Amino acid sequence: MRVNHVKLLVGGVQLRDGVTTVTDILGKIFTRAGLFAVAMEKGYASTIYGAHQFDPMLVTEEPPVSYGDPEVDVLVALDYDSNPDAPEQPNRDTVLRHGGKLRDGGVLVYDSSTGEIPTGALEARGIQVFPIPARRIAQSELKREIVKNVVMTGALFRLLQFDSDEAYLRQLLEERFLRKGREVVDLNLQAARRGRQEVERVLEANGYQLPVRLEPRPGRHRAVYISGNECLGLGAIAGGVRFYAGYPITPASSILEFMEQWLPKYGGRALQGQNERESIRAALGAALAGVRSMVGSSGPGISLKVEEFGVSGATETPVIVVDAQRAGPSTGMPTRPEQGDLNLVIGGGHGDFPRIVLAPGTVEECYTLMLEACELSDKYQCPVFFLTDLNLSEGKKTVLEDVFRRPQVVRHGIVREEDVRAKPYRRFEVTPSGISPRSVPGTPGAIFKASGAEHDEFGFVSIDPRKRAAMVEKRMRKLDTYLQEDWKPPQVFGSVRGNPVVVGWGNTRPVLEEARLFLQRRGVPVALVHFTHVFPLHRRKLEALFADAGPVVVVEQNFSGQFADLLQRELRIATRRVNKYNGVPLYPTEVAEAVLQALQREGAVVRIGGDSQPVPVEVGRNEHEGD
Amino acid sequence: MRVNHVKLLVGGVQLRDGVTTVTDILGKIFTRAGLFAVAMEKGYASTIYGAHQFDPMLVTEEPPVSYGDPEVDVLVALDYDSNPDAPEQPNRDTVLRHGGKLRDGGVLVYDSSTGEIPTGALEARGIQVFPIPARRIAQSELKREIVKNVVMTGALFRLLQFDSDEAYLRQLLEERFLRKGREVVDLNLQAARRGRQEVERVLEANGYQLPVRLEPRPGRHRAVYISGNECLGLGAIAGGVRFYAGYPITPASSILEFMEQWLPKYGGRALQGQNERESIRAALGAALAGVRSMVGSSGPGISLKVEEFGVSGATETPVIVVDAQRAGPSTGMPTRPEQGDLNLVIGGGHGDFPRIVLAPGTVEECYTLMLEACELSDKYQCPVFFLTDLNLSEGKKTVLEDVFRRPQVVRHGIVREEDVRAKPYRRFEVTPSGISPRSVPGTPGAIFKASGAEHDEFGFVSIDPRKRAAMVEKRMRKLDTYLQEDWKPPQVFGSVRGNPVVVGWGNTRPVLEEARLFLQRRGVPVALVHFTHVFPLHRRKLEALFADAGPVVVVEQNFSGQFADLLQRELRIATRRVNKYNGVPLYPTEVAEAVLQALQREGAVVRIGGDSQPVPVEVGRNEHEGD
Amino acid sequence: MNTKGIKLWEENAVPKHRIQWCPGCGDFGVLAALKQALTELEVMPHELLLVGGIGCSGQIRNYLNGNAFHGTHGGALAYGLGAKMANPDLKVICLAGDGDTFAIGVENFVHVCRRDPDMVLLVMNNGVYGLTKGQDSPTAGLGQPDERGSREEHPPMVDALLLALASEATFVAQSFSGDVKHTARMIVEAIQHPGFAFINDFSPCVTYNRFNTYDWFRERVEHVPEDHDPSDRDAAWRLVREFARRGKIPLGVVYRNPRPKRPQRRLPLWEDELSGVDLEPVLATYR
Amino acid sequence: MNTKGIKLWEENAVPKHRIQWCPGCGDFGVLAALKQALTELEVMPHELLLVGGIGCSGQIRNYLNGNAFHGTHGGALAYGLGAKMANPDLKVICLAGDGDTFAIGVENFVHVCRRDPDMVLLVMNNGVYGLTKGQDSPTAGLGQPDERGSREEHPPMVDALLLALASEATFVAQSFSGDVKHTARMIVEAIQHPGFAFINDFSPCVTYNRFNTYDWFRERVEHVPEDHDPSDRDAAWRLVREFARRGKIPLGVVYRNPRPKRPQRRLPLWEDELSGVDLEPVLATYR
Ligand SMILES: Cc1ncc(C[n+]2csc(CCOP(=O)(O)OP(=O)(O)O)c2C)c(N)n1
Ligand SMILES: Cc1ncc(C[n+]2csc(CCOP(=O)(O)OP(=O)(O)O)c2C)c(N)n1
Ligand code: SF4
Ligand code: SF4
Ligand SMILES: [Mg+2]
Ligand SMILES: [Mg+2]
Repeated sequence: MRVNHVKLLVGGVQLRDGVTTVTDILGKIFTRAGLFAVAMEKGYASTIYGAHQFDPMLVTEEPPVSYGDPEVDVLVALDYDSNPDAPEQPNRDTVLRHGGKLRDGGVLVYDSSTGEIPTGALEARGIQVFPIPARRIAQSELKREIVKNVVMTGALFRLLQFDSDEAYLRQLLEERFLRKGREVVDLNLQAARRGRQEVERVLEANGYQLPVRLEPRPGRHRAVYISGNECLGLGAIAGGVRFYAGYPITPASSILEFMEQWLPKYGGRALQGQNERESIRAALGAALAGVRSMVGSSGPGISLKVEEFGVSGATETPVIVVDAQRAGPSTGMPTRPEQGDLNLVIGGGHGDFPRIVLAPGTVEECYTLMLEACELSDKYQCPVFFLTDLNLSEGKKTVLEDVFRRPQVVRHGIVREEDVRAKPYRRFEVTPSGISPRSVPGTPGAIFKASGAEHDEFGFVSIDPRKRAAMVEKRMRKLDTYLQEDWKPPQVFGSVRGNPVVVGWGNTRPVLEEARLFLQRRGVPVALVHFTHVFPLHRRKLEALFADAGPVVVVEQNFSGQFADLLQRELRIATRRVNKYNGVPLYPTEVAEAVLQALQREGAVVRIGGDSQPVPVEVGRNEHEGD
Repeated sequence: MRVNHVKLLVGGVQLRDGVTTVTDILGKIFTRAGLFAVAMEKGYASTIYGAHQFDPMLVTEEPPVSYGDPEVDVLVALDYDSNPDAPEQPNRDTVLRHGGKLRDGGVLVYDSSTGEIPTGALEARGIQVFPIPARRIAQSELKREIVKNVVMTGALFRLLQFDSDEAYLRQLLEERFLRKGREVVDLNLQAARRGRQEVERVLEANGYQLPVRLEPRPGRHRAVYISGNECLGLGAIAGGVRFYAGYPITPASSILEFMEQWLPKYGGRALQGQNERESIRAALGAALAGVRSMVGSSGPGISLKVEEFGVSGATETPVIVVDAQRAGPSTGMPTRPEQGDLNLVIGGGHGDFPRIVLAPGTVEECYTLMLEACELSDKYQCPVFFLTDLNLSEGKKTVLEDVFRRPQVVRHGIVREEDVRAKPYRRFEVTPSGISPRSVPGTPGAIFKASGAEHDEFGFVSIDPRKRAAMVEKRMRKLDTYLQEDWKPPQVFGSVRGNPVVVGWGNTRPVLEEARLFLQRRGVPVALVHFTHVFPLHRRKLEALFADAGPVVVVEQNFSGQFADLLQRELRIATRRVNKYNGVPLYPTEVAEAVLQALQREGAVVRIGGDSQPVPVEVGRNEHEGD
Repeated sequence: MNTKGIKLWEENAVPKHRIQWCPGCGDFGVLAALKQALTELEVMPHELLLVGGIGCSGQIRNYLNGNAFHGTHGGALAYGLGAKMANPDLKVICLAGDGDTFAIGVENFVHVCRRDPDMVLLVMNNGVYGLTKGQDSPTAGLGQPDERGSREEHPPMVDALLLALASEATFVAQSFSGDVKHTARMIVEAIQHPGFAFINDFSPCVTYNRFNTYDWFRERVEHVPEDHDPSDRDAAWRLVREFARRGKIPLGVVYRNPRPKRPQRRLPLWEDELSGVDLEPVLATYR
Repeated sequence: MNTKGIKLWEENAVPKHRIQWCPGCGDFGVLAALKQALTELEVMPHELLLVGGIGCSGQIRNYLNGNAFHGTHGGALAYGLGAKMANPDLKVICLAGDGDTFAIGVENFVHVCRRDPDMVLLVMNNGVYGLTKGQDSPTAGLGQPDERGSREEHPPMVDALLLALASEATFVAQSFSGDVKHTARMIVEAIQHPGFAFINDFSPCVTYNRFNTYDWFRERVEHVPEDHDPSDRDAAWRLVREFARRGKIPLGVVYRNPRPKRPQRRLPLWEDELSGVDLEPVLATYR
């Protein structure tokens, strides 16, 4: 029996079945129990109702490297109905879709209220099947359909041999429902108990031996169960952001919700823009008034803001731009992850202007790197992009609280009344660092004119060729200063010298780390070089790093290899590529295998899940989904 | 005395003095006279009134390589007043600004109505000075201030010993004014004659010997005097574009004006969008209805359209996007040239989608390459970008009419009712070329659903990973097909083998050609490799081309070397760079010198007009200009 | 009801059980009404171009037969405008949400009203951004007290009818998807209107707008009175304002005043129309 | 006139002879009126944030003292909104053209009217895109017959006042820059209005609009009658429509109806306000 290492998957019909209500409870409780829960492979549809939804979760004793491979130990199917007219329809198909991921000897628990599912094929693989009529119990016995998921949760806890005294569950239920009355808590506990009982019944009837177990490790540490977007929101608040604007869009809407809830409590304001441009313009306005400002969106909204990035660059008005990436182009697949916006954020905008691109590798870095983004935007007075992706943004995991250090905020180079008494204030003074003294409007003597049109040191419009050249150089010089003073080299795992090097950036780090470990175990000593400070790149330092490296394989979740292109452009090294762009997250084993393939030949491009034959499709058998 | 090789410069106060009214007359008349006129270095302000404007023009016997260096033989100053309170103010300063460009022994003619300008320093250089009280003559003698420029034109013709029988001028005046009455023509001719007389007077008084002369070469060929934007408009009409939309912006407004005037005469429609996005969306709608569509804008408007490029890519709705580049970022310098939007058009947009970028090298290619753009957009059903710049767009030159061949338009892969009877129509059929059968709505049986959301072959939304991968690959495969079937290699001048190679793209070709000739004359045998098919690049063919090349110097009119970056990314060759970004056009001699400098050391970046010291500026002495 | 006709509209569309609206969503009523209206008018699916907005509502384009397009959020009207200008024979119907049309898409709404292309816009107005999970749309707050407007973050709602009137729309109507028959009637009249026809259809979002429910609407809807003169723009403004004061919601044609139109032709698009055109008239002006 | 005050507004600005408007441009009158109004109200330049649109008009920001910002075409209102939300002590005045505000910028206009931030928008309405050389703006066609509307390419004009009224603006006024004193009066009242104040100022473009000249306006302007109740939105609509019918142009406050406001505070921005804040309340919810 394996202890404290379980991968679960909960599936059901979106909106109706409450998939994430269940996983959120699980994640919270496991975290309280001192375990580590990682639910980063969000499977949901952008339509609101009726599509299939699933949420895998890895639970471990020690912090796991990544969320692991797709195989699961326990599959929980919340779907309760089956429509004989439409066998493929989403509201009964968790088992059909995910049964194949169940490990031999794993556990399937499903809602059997409307009848049992044929599971012979699974049982033949030693899978233990637990049909639980959760909804029927909730409706007929307990008279509250809504508690069906608690029945399932109780069943699941029994299957994991967890919380047998109901202490964790009771605590959570009391926090949530006590204000509605003790009866509500009791009803829920009763539901959980019924779930346990049903499991007992099946266990007895089949003489199953459960394969996995979760043991609490209470009191080891303080931890929260939290998403990437929530962490970056916290980071922004700790980093001094007091104005946030966003127009709703998956998967950035949750940042807006977080900010609307919390910013006012820290004296700030959050604005739901009436469009993508009102958002960033208002943020620029607030930044102009001296307030640290941030906007968040995803691909379509970032594309729409491009013109304003130039305004930020040219008027030297800082703004942090979170791009919670999703699969493009265009509307694409709004609920699927991708790393497809790098070219957009490094190239979007006419003319040359300075910008910095950061991409956190983990939920924790959504906090820590955001602190850096806050300082960088303030110091360099230019757009700072912060690239997450759907899974990192919406995915949740157990995070140790010591991550949340509270920083000293530093306001960079803002002039005060005293500073401008001696000589006339020049907002765009040409300086060796490229950074000019900023002023907060309202400061007597420090009046400025800022313009997206080319200007002189005072901000007055000018097309004098010498002034123009000096201004362009001044602005672009900020990037040299940044590279010298603030750029962070990539993290290196293993030894680069003579070894194949896997390169990654942003949210794929955990998977790449795990893939590296797999390869190491298989006797292939690869190094992993992983970037969070994605643009600009420090050419000299990186040349040194890659000087004696073996073949370089850049693994990215996009079609064209946007970061590989950037590396080639900056370092002129040959890259091989592993790309995945089918909307499914990257997994360690497939990455390891793809890297092995890529190592076989120069210039290799290995497409995970790609290069498929034309896919026959029929109207009506189509897995339809919205925008 | 030099015959048929003269560089002129006409300057004055914008709007008031009619600088381009004069140069337009000159260009037209010289063209009629069988000479070649090139006025591509437009010097104007984006504010409407009061700033300094100038328009250089090279006139030659044979088609010149480029517009040449900034030095001029004849300077024509139309400013008529001088304000002693404001010596630096724009309305008297043509001579101050451009006197330095006059070659020793050259000619200055200026309006002396309000007094004579101190010109001793010029005269010391052998410059012949002709003060002509043009405005006073117009006002007091001829009683029509407006003819002052005709006085100057007459004077200039006399100085060039051109049109002494007034045949060309009379012809033009009759075309323009005869419908207003014979008196108007006569008044104008009278004005021209007065200008001649004034020149005679000065000639006699000073015993000057005129240094240059223009001799007509009538009847050699048929030619027009035309701008790049007009040529590309013609190309679009000849290439089958029947819908054009644009929102006014310098330097793309003139395309809209051209299209509004001419498209309806060819059965088409031109729409002034109420914003940048209405324009491109309407164009996409028209394209969807089967009509070849085009939009035009400049940097700010291109930035604003980015989201729609993805729509074009994802829904496979073709559109030609003209980007008449101007100096950015942001509002930048709206009336100054730059090649700063390459990154934007190759990288703008979230996610990966196919696109093609073309950039004409000459006014002639604005026509010929546009024909190609029309076919490519139709064949590949994706955005095709067409990058000109301010000078190429607004600059005018003599173009031989045999350029304007009338092509056979080919509609690519549009299904008809007959085609879809056999099997159900799949708008997004997965094909080896990546190109799918398009349908025009209204075709019975060929109903389609097109969506920017990921979809199956029928266009129904789908997030099935296999379908997704197949669709991404299908779309991107179009670029492979393009590279194989339609990409054009760069033009090569000279021999690449073992020689230094100058690389350029788009509108700089003439200047680079001339710079190459200079270098050759100085014994430096460089090759020029010039691109019009800028993105994507055919890696294999280019690797072969550059395989035995000497050092590569990429010359661009932008700060960062955007095309050099692209070359590095695709070919991993080391580039040296020559960049100019101060808003002044590139000139052959400075390019030749910068290339020599760049050849001195690996990794060189030579900045023309750049790397200047902080420029001291004072409020009020500022060369102010608008947006 | 013409069921054979209705069947035609179910071909070549995502079948019913694939529709991913929440059970009870107001958009179902619009779908039914749309099919009825198209059947009644004997439109053929291949003549139709349905332009969907981005949102739950915009998905309707795939739930019935006919050519369909779906681009960016807020863009439906402008795509439709271009398609209609290119080919006046197409029947263009834009189908979008209130967020799509009045938030991000207001840049098109105001101007397309003025341009008056002969096409229809039906807005499925539910007071929320449905597809992004229920945030306030610009029409949020219908029937609620106005202290919402006391901060920049929560402005008072856009009244779609007033905005259309101010924007020079020539046909402005309102319907409620709980009344499919009336909605179908409005769609028929909108399609018949020679110019831009705007229908503001209240289509309840049963998931995220628990305030403006079917019952809530049923208690408040009232047909535009018989004696209302829909060709009088000022009367239309008064009517909307007066209903609002009474806490009522007018259903029917509030304003209809077609502008004279010049006939328009499909733009040339076939090879024989485009090849080898004579550039001489243009070149002549540059000689 | 307070010339010492006026002098203050000429410091730290591009001097007069550097102004690059055409001689006689209507924007000169606005500049004079603005200086007068600011002088009268004793505003200090460092308290001021002038947000310029893109156009001839937007250049006014550099022609008088005070902080100024100038970003994208159509964006002035939204930058102003953010700045004002960040610091309620700033006096924010947006100065933009009719093209900037009603063409590309209508996406902000409609919504910022509703949001009602305590700032001023003065539009220098000249019926053309001046800076791009005279194309029709959305307000083109004032006083001209309406057959223009017979094709999509040439829609009838936007009536700025009606659009503002439909968009829930709380202060809507009109002025004519040929009457500097009255324009200054409107600016004073706009600044004093606690909320969003919109002034539609007719500022003739002497170069590109030869129809709506100073004389043309002088013949048509008429002050809003004394008995007009500016707090009545319907009366405001009627007034605008009725003037239009008579071919007249109302000058004065057409609508004024402030909404109750909660007091607002400058957002924290200094190190001591921001450093080491306690995250415990947030973290607690995730345990
Ligand atoms: C540029 C851009 N920003 C944001 C989004 C996200 N988005 C999708 S639908 C939607 C709102 C839909 O609301 P509405 O138009 O009212 O339609 P409903 O879902 O209510 O029918 C938003 C904001 C997007 N697709 N594109
Ligand atoms: C995105 C974008 N598109 C187009 C332009 C070009 N442009 C500059 S000013 C202007 C119109 C100005 O008209 P208006 O706002 O009426 O100002 P006016 O010059 O008449 O005062 C336009 C279209 C631009 N700057 N940015
Ligand atoms: S969320 Fe609302 S609008 Fe969307 S499908 Fe559900 S009920 Fe309809
Ligand atoms: S073009 Fe018109 S708006 Fe612009 S400065 Fe001249 S008169 Fe004024
Ligand atoms: Mg809605
Ligand atoms: Mg204007």
